Amino acid sequence: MNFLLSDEQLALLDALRGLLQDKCDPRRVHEVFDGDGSFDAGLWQAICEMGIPAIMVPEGQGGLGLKLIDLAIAAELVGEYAAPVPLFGHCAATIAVALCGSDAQHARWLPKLASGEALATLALGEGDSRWLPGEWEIAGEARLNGKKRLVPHGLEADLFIVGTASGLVLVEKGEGVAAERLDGADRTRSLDTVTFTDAPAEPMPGDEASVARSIDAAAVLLAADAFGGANHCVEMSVEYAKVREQYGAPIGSFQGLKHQLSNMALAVEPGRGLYWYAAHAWDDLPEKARHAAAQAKAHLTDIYLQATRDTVEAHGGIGFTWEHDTHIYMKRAMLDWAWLGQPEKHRLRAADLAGW
Amino acid sequence: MNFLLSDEQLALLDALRGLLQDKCDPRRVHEVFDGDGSFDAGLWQAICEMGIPAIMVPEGQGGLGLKLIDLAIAAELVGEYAAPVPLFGHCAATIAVALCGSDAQHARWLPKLASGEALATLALGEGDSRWLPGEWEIAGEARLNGKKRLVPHGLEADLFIVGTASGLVLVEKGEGVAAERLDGADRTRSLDTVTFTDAPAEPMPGDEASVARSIDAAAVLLAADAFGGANHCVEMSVEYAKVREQYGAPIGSFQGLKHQLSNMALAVEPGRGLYWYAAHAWDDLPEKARHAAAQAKAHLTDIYLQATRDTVEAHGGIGFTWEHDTHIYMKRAMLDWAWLGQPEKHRLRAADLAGW
Amino acid sequence: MDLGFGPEFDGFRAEVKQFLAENWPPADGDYKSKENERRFVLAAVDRGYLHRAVPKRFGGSEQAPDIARAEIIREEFAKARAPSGRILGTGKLVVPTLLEWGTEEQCAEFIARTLTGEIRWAQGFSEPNAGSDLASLRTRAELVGDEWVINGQKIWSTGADRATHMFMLVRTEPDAGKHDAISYLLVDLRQPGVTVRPLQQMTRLPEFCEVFFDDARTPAGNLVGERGKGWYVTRSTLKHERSGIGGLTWSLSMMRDLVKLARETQRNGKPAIEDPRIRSELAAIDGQLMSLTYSTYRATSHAVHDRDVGSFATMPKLYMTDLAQRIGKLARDIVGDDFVDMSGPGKKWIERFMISLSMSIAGGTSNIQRNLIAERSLGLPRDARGGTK
Amino acid sequence: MDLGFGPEFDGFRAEVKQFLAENWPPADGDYKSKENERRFVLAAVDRGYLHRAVPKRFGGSEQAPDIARAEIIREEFAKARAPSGRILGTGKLVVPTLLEWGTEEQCAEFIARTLTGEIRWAQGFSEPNAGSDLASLRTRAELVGDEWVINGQKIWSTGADRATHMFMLVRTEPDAGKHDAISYLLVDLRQPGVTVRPLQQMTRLPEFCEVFFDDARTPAGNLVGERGKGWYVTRSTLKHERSGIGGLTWSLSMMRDLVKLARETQRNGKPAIEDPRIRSELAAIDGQLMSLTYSTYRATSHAVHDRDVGSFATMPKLYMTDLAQRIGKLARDIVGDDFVDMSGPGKKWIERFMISLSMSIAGGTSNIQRNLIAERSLGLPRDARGGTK
Repeated sequence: MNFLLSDEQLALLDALRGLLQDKCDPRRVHEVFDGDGSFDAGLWQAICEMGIPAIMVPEGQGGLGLKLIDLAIAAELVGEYAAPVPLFGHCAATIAVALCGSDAQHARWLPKLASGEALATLALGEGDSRWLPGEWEIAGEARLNGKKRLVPHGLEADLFIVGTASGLVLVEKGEGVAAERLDGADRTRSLDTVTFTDAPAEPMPGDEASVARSIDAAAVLLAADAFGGANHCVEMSVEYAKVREQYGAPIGSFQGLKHQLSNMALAVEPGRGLYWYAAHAWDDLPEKARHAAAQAKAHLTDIYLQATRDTVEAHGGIGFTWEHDTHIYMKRAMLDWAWLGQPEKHRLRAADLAGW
Repeated sequence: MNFLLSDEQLALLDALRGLLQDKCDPRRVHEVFDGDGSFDAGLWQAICEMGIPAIMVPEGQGGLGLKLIDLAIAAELVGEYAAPVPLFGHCAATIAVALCGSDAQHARWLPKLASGEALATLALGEGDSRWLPGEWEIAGEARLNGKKRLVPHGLEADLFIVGTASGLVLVEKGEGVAAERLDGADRTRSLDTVTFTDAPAEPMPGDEASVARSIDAAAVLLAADAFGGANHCVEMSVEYAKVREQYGAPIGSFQGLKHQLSNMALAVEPGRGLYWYAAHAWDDLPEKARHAAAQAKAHLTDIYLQATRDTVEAHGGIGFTWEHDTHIYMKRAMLDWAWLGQPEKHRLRAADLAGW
Repeated sequence: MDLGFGPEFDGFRAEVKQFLAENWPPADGDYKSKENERRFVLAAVDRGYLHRAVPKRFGGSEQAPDIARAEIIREEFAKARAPSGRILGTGKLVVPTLLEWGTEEQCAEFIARTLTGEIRWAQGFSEPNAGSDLASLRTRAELVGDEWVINGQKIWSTGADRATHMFMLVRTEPDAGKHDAISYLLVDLRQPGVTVRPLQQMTRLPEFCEVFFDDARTPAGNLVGERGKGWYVTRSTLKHERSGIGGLTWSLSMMRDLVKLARETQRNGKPAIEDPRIRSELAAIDGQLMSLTYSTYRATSHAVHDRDVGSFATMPKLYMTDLAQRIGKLARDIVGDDFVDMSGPGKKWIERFMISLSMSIAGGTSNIQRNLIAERSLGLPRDARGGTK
Repeated sequence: MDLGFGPEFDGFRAEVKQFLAENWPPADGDYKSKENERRFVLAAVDRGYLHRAVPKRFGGSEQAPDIARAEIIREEFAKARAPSGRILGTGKLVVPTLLEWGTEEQCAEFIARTLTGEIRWAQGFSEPNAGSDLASLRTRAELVGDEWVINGQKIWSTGADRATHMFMLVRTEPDAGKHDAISYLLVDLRQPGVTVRPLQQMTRLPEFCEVFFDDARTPAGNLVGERGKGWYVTRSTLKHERSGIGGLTWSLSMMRDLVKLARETQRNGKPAIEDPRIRSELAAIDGQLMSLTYSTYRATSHAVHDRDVGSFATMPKLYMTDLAQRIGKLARDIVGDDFVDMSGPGKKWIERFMISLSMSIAGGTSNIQRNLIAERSLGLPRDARGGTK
């Protein structure tokens, strides 16, 4: 038993952290946040050049052939830096292509998705929080009609992996595809309502299990992002408590705040083991994977949103301003919380999967 | 608008507090708690002589003809002192006789219940938390058969007011009535399982509304007891924090504990207004009474149990011993919490009553 | 105990209704006209219905405290959607402070014009390095001739961009101990030495401001209370800031909105309010709100009858903060997917979810409130380092 | 990352199974015989399966750290319901403390007999006036000839009525500063100068004891670490007290019981586990428990590979306390009416509801734990008054 990162994994994290420190400091995140709602194309290109979207693409298709745990720890870092890039939607969609696509679909798309030449996204959500296989009502195989909600970067995407009543289908941007940008809370990861009108669609042959597995991977990636963000909120609050003085002493020396910060760290830090486990289970313990993914999504995204609330309190007035970083993390936490359905939904699902 | 106690009410409280200070100090409560499971007969007699059980009995029947608010503030004090007397069951049953009894039943019982010469109790609970009118399955009018759970002082009671499928009935102790004492957590208010076997029963003519109103009064009395106990727990914890020293200072000067004590007081104190209102609504605002009673029972008994938990933490090891007062309050809180159904049940009922 | 009003008040209620029938809506039907509002408020003051605690000579109606009548007025005015004479922003804190500490001249100069809305106030307590710790204020004022000359910076000054005046704390006695160094000044913001910079909130709404003072001036006579005793004057302002009634009305209206949201939102094909978890939490919040409501009634009755309010006195603000945060979270759970969409029906609730957090910061952070409860209501010893001040 | 064991461990697992098949249940079928248990444990130590961290010369099996093998042993022993060699009570804290600080003689004298259960330990840290504040200990020991003479009183000494020995903190240097005044002694409790008085818990179970020392004696050689340096020795004991594995097993078994309770209890005519509120809270607790489980695995892996465990190191105890309280409350909600009846099926859960509270007291209160997390893991400044020590 060996529950730690390998030297290769640590090296990957070092390289990605170096890149993010360089190109994604808080000033830059605020610039993009206050911008036109699109992502940071330069940063995204650099991340693609580093091979992050290639991590889970098979080696034969231009990828690195690595595991979900490798991608998840990268997603944690992206969450830590609140990086305004389409990593989540793109990688989740890429995994779906790899798992559910035909050979022809693999050959056509995976190399471009691995390199970042094409941008993919997942179009899952419908109406009354219908996010999961079996809940999708939108139908059509060769021609798709209907509307999907909260699609990450739908405006910019070249490829949509769409959940339908008969499974996943693949739709290219263009004819019959219209994306309308929401005024999303999280301006580091824009969302669109995407309307398909007789859009040409290709069914993907993946079976139910592969579709479910694609969704599980997305859940783990959200959990990883949530952990990264939440952990950063703890660190930010602790640092502030060390330097901010009131009544002649750092506010972190007052037991009231000190205990709040301890409680916050206590809520967040143990979540690391859970999301690692969920990624590892997805990679290597297939019979445990679904349950662990549901638990990781529910637990981590709940904790993240609470951590951002605690961060506002720990900072006082400054933490409530638009100029401060806190609200950016809170809004990312909102997305992680809501996307794929709220924690409650995944807890009830986890209970079913536990056989309770 | 006038939401305060009258001089008469304050005088009643003063007198009752004097009595309890005299005859019901913590040492005495522990003695009874560690005793044979019966109540403190001397104290009960003194409380009866003071006229507490007579408060809501009509003047024509040997009572004082006062209101539920008058009885509830007395119940608060009894809760504060954790007095080991059968006040709750007796008074709740007395109210049921007054509201639902026939003239003959009034004449026969009310004078004796007002003076304390006879002891009454309420037999409501059945099986799977069936406490309320409409939930009772036990049946029979002239002869009663079946089992009631968690009956306060069933062994000592002379008169049982029993909830049945066809309304309340009145059963005297004796033939066909067998009470078996539980090893109850709360040894200040013993509970029995009472089995009726062809027990002679007299139907009470009160209509559904009167039955419901009797139950509401019981709920308010539990809430008042809960407030008294919870408030005492706050005071006990605060006093301890002032005198107990660690690291060379009273522990109450450490912000960690200080804020816990503030949170505890903040949870408890505003409940006073709620239980007053519930009693007042029962007396004078009939259309609001049921909802307020359900809310008071749910809110106050939940808060009480939590307050006793916080009291253990505030006292450290000593608060976890049998010798300390805390556990007596915790066990009273358990009874207030469970009797008539747990808070959740009453919250859902309150939601129905609010027309949601 | 009597929460109803009883027949003795029926006549009064009829009078109020009659007054409203005659005065609102205005003759020309223009609800939104400021002039109509002004005229209505003056008439209501004249009848003793508004600004009841303020003496007549300062523009109030100088009525004896009577919570029953006050409540009837509130109810009937609300039913008629008539102007309530409410002072916007932090001005409502100035009036009782001036009544307690101000000179006759100060009251005369400022109160009436505050009631009519001619003067709009901003609060100038916090500074970048002095949040809850007022002892470390750096903004200073020097008496030069018959004017105070002010230099420094204030922050978190709600609505200062729309205000005409500021009540502020400044360091006037550089050499004095911390309780004797600060004074309470009234300052006209409409002068060259004052620069106001709005700070955007996380909700995107502008609300807070920074205010910079660079040789700004105010007459010597605008000092409230004694020189160096601003500390004590402030305590009365803070007391009013923490008092509950306004917040209660706000909490009740949040709750009504929340119930409406739960009724109207579909969850798994049914109204969310039928989901037992939502339903039970809604009732739990209602139980907390009822506790606040009737404890506020109780406190008001006690205050009016000169009885000790007890430990509840320090609690409304923190209780309401908890309540607002609980409401915010339940609304989030009901709103669900829309909780990321500022263009959708969830927008209002996303904002409230965030605003509920600002409550734990504004007017003394929640930790300061906890110290206050511990020290003032529970009598726990002061912290060796700081405390509530 | 590899949480599975992989084929390279299949052989080891087969070996363990084989050993168990041969040794447990015992030949005479008497599971409960102490002698059978003793013999089994000795055989298991001999094979390297139990007491793996303890050197052979002190009765252990002296194996290199290997969490995979340790886990396989734990799993297979549990399946076979074989004795785990677990040291009862607080004795498990003494062994690592002696290994770190004890002399060769002390280890030889005490460890092996502790492993066999011949010596049973009680902890003697707290005193009536010194709970978390060990600096104010009053129990003193004087070196008279070649013996320490001990006078004073200890409290909250779990199981002292069943113990043979106590490891305790005593004041030996009355004039030294607070970090140099206390020594760590091992004392045989079976002597006339020692009186043990059990204190009943609120659960009615005896568990805590008071222990009075009246000229009690222990050989000079029973001083662990340097004279006056008991403080530092204690820190290592406390570290072991707070470490997670034992608690994790306990938490997992509580959770299994809770799920069973929720399945078997009827609520409104259906199993409680089908009530969405119960079901969702059960899953939330499970999420917390999974976090604890895999963070404990992670910490163990890191420790074994000499990597920094990070901030989780200080957290297991408080996390488990929260978890136990959450479990206690949910169990209460499921148990419902039976939550007042110590003669009914709720008894076990009423006791656990209460015991979950004692967790926030035992081994350093939760507030001390919070200080510990804040100062050691987060690097926040020490409190001016006290702190974790």
